[in-house]
Amino acid sequence: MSTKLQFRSPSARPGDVPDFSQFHVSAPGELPVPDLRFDAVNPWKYATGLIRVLDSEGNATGPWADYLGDDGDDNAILLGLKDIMKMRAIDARMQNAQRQGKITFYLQCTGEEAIGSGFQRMLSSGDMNFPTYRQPILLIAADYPLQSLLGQLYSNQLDPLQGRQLPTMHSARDYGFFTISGNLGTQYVQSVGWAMANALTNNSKIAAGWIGDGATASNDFHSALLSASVYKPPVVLNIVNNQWAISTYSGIASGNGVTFAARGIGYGLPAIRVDGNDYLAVLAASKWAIARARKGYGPTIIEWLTYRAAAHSTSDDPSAYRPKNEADAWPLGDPLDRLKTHAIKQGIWSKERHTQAEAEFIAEVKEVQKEVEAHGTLIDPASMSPAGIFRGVYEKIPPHLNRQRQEMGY
Amino acid sequence: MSTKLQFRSPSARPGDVPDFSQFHVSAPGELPVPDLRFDAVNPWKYATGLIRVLDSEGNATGPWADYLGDDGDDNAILLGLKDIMKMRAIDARMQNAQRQGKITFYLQCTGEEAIGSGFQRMLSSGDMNFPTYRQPILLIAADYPLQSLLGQLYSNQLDPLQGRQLPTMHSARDYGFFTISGNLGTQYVQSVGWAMANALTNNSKIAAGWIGDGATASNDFHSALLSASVYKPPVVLNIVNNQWAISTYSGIASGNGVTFAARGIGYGLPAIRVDGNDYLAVLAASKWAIARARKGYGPTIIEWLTYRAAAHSTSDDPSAYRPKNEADAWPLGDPLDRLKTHAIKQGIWSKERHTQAEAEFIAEVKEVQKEVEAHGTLIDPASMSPAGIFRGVYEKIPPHLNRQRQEMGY
Amino acid sequence: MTNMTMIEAIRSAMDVMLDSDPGVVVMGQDVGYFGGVFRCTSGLQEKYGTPRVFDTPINESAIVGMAIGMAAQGMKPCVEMQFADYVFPAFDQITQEAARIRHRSNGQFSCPMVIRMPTGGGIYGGQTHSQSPEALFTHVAGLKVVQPSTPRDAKGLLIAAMNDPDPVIFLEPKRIYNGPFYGDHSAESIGWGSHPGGDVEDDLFTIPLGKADIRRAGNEVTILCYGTMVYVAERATEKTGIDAEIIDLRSLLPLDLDTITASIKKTGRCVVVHEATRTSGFGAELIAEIQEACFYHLEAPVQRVTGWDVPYPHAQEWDYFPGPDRVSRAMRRALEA
Amino acid sequence: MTNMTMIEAIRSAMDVMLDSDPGVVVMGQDVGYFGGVFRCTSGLQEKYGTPRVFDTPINESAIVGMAIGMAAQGMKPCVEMQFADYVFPAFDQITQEAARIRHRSNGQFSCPMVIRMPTGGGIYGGQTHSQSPEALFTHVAGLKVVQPSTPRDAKGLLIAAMNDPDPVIFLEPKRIYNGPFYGDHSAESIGWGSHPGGDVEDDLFTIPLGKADIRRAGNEVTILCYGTMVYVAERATEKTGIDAEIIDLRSLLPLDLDTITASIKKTGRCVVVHEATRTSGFGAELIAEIQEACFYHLEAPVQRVTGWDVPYPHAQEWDYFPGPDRVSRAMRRALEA
Ligand SMILES: Cc1ncc(C[n+]2csc(CCOP(=O)(O)OP(=O)(O)O)c2C)c(N)n1
Ligand SMILES: Cc1ncc(C[n+]2csc(CCOP(=O)(O)OP(=O)(O)O)c2C)c(N)n1
Ligand SMILES: [Mg+2]
Ligand SMILES: [Mg+2]
Repeated sequence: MSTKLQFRSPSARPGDVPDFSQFHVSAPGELPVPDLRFDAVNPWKYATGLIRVLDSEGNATGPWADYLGDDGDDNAILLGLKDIMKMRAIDARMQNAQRQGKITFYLQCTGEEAIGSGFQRMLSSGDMNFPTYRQPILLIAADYPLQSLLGQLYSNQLDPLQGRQLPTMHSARDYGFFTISGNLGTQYVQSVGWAMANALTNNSKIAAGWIGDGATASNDFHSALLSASVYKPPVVLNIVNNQWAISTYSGIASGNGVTFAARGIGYGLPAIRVDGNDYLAVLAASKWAIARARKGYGPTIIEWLTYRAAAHSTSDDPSAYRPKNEADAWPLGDPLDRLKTHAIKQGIWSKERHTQAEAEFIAEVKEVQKEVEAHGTLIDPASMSPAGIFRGVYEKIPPHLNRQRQEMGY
Repeated sequence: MSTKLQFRSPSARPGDVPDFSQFHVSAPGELPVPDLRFDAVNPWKYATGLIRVLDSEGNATGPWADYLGDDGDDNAILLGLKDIMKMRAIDARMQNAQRQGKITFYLQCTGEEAIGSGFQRMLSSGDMNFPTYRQPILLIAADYPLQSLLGQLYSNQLDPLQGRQLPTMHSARDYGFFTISGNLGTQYVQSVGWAMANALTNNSKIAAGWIGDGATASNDFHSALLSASVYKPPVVLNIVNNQWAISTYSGIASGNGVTFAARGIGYGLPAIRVDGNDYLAVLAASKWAIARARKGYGPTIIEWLTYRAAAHSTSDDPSAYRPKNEADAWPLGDPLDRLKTHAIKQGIWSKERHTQAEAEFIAEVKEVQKEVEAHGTLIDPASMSPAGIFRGVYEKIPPHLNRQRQEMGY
Repeated sequence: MTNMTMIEAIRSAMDVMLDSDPGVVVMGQDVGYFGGVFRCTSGLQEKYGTPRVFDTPINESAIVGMAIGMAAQGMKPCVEMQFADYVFPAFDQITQEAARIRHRSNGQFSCPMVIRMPTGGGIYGGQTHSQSPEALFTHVAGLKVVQPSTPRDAKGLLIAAMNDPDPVIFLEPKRIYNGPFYGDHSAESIGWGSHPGGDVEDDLFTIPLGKADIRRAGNEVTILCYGTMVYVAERATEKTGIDAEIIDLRSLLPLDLDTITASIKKTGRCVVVHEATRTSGFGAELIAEIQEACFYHLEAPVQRVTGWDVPYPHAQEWDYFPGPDRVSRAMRRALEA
Repeated sequence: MTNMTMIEAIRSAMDVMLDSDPGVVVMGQDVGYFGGVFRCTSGLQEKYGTPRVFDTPINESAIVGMAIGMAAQGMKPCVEMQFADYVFPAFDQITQEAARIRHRSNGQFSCPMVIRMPTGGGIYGGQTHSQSPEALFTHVAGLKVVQPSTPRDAKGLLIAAMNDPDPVIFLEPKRIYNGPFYGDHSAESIGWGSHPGGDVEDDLFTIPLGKADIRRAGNEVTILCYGTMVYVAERATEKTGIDAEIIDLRSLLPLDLDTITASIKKTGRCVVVHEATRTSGFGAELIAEIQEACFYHLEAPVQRVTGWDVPYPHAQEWDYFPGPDRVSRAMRRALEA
């Protein structure tokens, strides 16, 4: 018998019928809530199972629902609806603004909103996220001013980063949002270092790292898990598995690995796998992992199962590499639809209220967008001092940068 | 409750009593020989258990002994004794030569010899090892000429590498030994690429990567396991866990991970853990993993349990960081003693024959050493053309290197 | 002859090499089924099959590490870094391994591989899609470093690089992938159709590494540049009306010092232009060689026009970008002196 | 005042900083219980406890990545790379992250950290224990790059680096850890005891980054050097009897250009010396700045004495090492011209 390389490919390509038949969707309650120490539980079960709360009818059931308790009350549900709807309004308007040439670049997170929203709602002030560009909803759920958010997208005077970074590469220390790099993976291990500082200075704060399925392939993913395993700092390491990395399906990053969560096992790190489109499961799992970190039981790996319903970015056209209707076939559905159904069942929401809310959020974003655009767009840019680019490279401008500024003529 | 970092430390430091009480030594036969496809077996069991053949009395028993069959016959045993004894003679003489200032640097592999010897004996010609500096015995078991081996250590005209590399950083393509770098980890993923080329060109050869317990922390370790998991090339990825990385005990590299083999599980790679001081277990496990690769079933991770009985190198003094007699307390004993006991039990060896053989090997090495030293030592170096250093940087010497050679004045 | 964009020319180079040499494999992120985010490998997997052209995980270090193993056995991997900004995770494998395997093994093993990467800014890519790291690679003995400025050069140089016995860093100026760029982003973009450099032989041909190209003969000042900056220099020359000799280096390592010195001994003045940050950029190396080789011919200090020593800005990238005005000023300084 | 080796001085710097600033942590491979393979951190874990001084896994990228996270929150990590040759796995974290966090976050976060690494050869370390990567870091906006040449400078500069608000690459010339080295390996080694540079203040003091040190005033030629090469230059000056002004740069980025230009305007001649390979080495940057600032004062081409463009050889390291003879020849060339 001869040796042949394995070249992995997704279950469906353009023209094929979307196929998730290999994807096992467990019922809520299949996995009990383990003790925070996570001792004596079978790691394999949690790293390969799927934690869920909402059943197909939109009822909250099972041990994780019980564990969530009041943190999943009506108010929490409404906050979730608000975050997600607001995010979708922003995505819609900004995608459009980019198409109109008003901003250089944009990137939507459609279909993944429940994860960042629910996780952020369980954090405390002073905790720090190390997000990817796909998690702006962390800022929404932290009530970051829309004006700053849009200002950064428009790279004008309202941009807290003075146009230095790409749109969507936000930084908001006061809102627990670390400066995004753009280099994949690098910040995952930094979140571990930040958490180490939390423990060393005993400030009772925690850190959260974020990475995509594709970027789990990066060396920094290993660096982060290794460091977390060696020093056990208060960090939650989130893996957002949205099935795609630009045109590359998650199987190229997982290889023959069963799940991404399972990577944690080899490092002796508790790892759980969660339905990321189930807002209540997100709240419950986040509550558990954050409590573990806060109480000093150490790191947790969470693989969030979701689906990147939108294109990778405004530079991408997914129809070239996956079936058009694959999102509809995604077994875990849409997080907003599912939360909406649950809210209506709870009697705190209605179709009408929903439609009305959608309009309200679009209006709110439009409003802010108008203000922000008044300060400049790509078509009609705000003037910025050329010499400004020499600021902030170092705390004090060194002689050679001053010479260059003079040479520049400003 | 507050968050405290974990700072891992070994069970014993200088002055303490060596303590391996946490180390579970399974009996031969605890783990059956799985089908080469490794389907449907519990990966956890093999990644955390310990494959052994020789029992405490030196008898070969259990399923791995049966699987080994004739490959563990009298001749194989005598070859193992020969390799290890020859290696020890070389280590003794070269350690000494360094102390006498005849060579710049040396590094012993005492206590770990069974692994490289047994593994190499199961390879076929054309297979390629990507070794660490700790595996010169791969060359011994491949019958590499002693003159070339010592020539490299003496960096004189007999050095196949013309003195370009540190002693112990050998390169011997015709003997299946890839050029050693000195940067830890880097070559582990290269072995995967080499194996991919084997598969792509269908040449029925395989590759073997080598890495130490400490270097499993390197990013390249992850790169290698990931790549092996994605493309499934014919490669055996060896982890030599000799408990120490210079002064750093293996717990700093493992973190909370139970074993190093367990890292493979998250990548969906078959991973086994083997008594590396049990020559017959080495032969059997090597035979199995190499057959898997050769037959096209893909990569195998092997964690070899052993103990670095010698100092890290001639620059190191272990008494500063571990108990003096820790090696004697090591539960898996000494590979040569154990093989010797077995050979004597088999009636093919005796104490007298052993003592005589030791003397023969020392004599053989001394002999070659004399020839080699005639070509120059560090004290009395052989002259080499200064301009020689410009050769081999590129296939053809480019203009700027010719200019520099002229500037040099030769 | 076909008129091609630089993307098509690069694809064509890999195409003819895949076709003529079974040892060639093409690998990288999104390069397989999809054909690369810049489409440089579009259609190649379909034509040559997955084992020849395939997707890799997002791990630049693993990509280069695997390629080194393949190359050491005699294959000719041509790997893509999605952006030059993302080559740094592979920096160890490239500088400590690929560059040294031939030397440290005394020729038992070698590393015939090409690492392609889109480089340079001017596309509003911000600090992580705009960098020009060429100088870093030129400091590493054992590497070769190349950057084309036309589709024809891109194909000829890439084929030469893929056939080279040693590792080659192949930098692709993404700003001119689809047409020359003269430094004015408000001007409407033009394609390669009208440019002679867009006419490319259809089959296999090579342009030797280490040979510069005199893009414009002139007598008043020598401009040394490569990639996008060649067009910026051309525009500055038009603007100033100065009779400049514009030399496209094409190959930074090895460097065509003969062509450079011949020109400067003629003009006595020199302007060095690159988009990378200034300090320890490749311009410094050029100046060091020039002042040694042409000291007594230089009538004025060699002028450096480069990116400023700051991270590549997003909104203000045109304040960073070394455009025709800055080059013009430098040319005048070189002449005034 | 105590006479210290450079190792003791570096240890003393970390000691006083650990003592005076609770935010300081020291981490790296073998630096904890054992005290480092060069003993630079010996005794510090015992004195300050494991949470302040600890061992790390063998992953340079993880070490720097963790340190960045700590620094961003306001701690002051001082990390050790066991050898400069092993910094490359961390190159991405250093150049793309540490160097840019202040800028890209508009000051919301910063990265006050020091990355120490033994550099240079002359210890028969071969290609993986001898490299001098300083030039690579000087090309990166946002970093500072320092190299001391005496125990006193080592302590003063390291404390300044640890108190600096931005990331500093701190290169330690290992060949002179235990005493000055004048370039003749057959001469018996001397310690720091007899050298004024070995007398070091016991408590906290700083030497500002960005200031060069004129080690010898002279009028005939300016020698720019740093680290071990300072002593090679001194020996060459003795040998030739040429009245050289020897400038120890100490800080490469930021660079003390004023001191350099003042000297060259006086001498009119210059020799640049470094152990790193030549092409795109830091000597190139020095020459580029000099020829711009001192063009009309230069009477001869600036001479470059550097390591050759080859991997650092093991057996033949003295054929690679830029010794007093090569520097002497360059000084004469500079004067003859
Ligand atoms: C080190 C590095 N390599 C490559 C890229 C180019 N790149 C940007 S996004 C992306 C895909 C990331 O996929 P994933 O991690 O799954 O995140 P997602 O976009 O799905 O949220 C790639 C390859 C990068 N930004 N950084
Ligand atoms: C990238 C890199 N970092 C650090 C070193 C320095 N170093 C050389 S050997 C060693 C310990 C390696 O331990 P291990 O991997 O267990 O192998 P062993 O020496 O035990 O065989 C270290 C840290 C190196 N060679 N390369
Ligand atoms: Mg993804
Ligand atoms: Mg070890």
